[in-house]
Amino acid sequence: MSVSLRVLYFASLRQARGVASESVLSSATDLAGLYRELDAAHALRWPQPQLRVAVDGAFARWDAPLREGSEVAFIPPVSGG
Amino acid sequence: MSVSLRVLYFASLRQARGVASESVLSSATDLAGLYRELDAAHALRWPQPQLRVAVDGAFARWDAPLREGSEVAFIPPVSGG
Amino acid sequence: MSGQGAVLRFRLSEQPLSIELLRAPLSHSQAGAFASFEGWVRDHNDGRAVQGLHYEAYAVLAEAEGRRVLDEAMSRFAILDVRCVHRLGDLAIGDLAVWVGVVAAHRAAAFDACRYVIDEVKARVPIWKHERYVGGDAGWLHGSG
Amino acid sequence: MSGQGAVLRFRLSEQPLSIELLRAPLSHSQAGAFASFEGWVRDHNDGRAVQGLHYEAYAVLAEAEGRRVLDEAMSRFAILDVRCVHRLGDLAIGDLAVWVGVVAAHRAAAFDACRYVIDEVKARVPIWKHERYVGGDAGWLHGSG
Repeated sequence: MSVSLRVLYFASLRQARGVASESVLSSATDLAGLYRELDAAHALRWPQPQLRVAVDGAFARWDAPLREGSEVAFIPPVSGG
Repeated sequence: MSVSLRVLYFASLRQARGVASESVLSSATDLAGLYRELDAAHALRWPQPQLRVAVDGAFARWDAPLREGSEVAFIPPVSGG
Repeated sequence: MSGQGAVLRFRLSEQPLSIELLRAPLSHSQAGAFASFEGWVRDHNDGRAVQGLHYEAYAVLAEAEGRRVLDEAMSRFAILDVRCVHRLGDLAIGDLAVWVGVVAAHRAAAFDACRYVIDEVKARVPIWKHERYVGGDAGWLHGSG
Repeated sequence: MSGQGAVLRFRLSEQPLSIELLRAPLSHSQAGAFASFEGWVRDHNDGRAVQGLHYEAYAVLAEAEGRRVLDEAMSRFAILDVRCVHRLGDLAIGDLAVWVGVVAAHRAAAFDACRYVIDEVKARVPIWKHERYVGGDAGWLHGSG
């Protein structure tokens, strides 16, 4: 059973993926699994423990299940200020 | 042998003395002695250990001798800022 | 969700910042102390000559997380108010990238809160810096502070 | 005597201060961090309602001691520059009484130096505050900071 999602990429993750966002159909069981799929497909380069993940504009846990129609963002280490 | 000096008063010391400065003829041997004389004469109210003393615009030691023609200032605890 | 009602203490701005406008809402008759911090674009970083830079954000999350930081500052320190604005887009050397302003009755709380806010914003708010170097190359920075 | 050549980092001012003019000399292409502190006249002190106040200084010594504080800050912290101006004369609620500005490559030194300067100025520089209270009485303050 797979779930359709919007995935957002920022900064060097966006550079690695080549797009700022994409629609993804995933059968992963949680957000960590989703990242593994996308990293395997596109060589995103960042080890997952160095990233944070957000769903629909709020930080989430990597073991949270995928929600149909949600917006998932992978957050590389920030560098504002 | 006495020495003539200019003495400056600030803030509540000035208020206690009633003048901002005065000419003084003193036979004290050091600045601490000068303050004792003036406190005895005018009830300046501040215990000497709570004050600092300056001569000619620079902080000085209480045991420094009086210098003819110098300007002596008694400095109550400051409250700028 | 941010728990601060109508006051928007944290903002992102695509436009250059005016210190005067940033300060205006912080005047306060009970305030004896105002502490502020500004991050300016430096002409060098890690020994490389910088020509200019660009900030991008995950805006919806950056705003939520920025407001959370300022709410934390309001509850942890004895301050009257605090604001922070972060620039996005293209910036040149000397431009103001981030501004934090804090008012308090006394200075210790103002300093502590100001430092807390800039430290947390730099550590937690999803904003990224892209530097262009003299010589033509460029790159994203990631979390070295 | 102050060891800082031509730059007058510390000043007393009988005139109201303009933040913009105070900041101007501190812009610096190597500066990534600007920290500033402002002391404002509060409407209360120690539970009493304040109407206004007056600062007096032993000017020649205040200037020498203020410059000594700023020289110390320059040598103790990794900063690019620092300035401080203190008002004298009559001030009203909300008026700026003292301003400290510091530029540095990085923020930790800017914060540390800014705090050092205001702490030392308040402790050492011969300036005194005279407060007028609502109700008519008034008095000199002495060293409670």
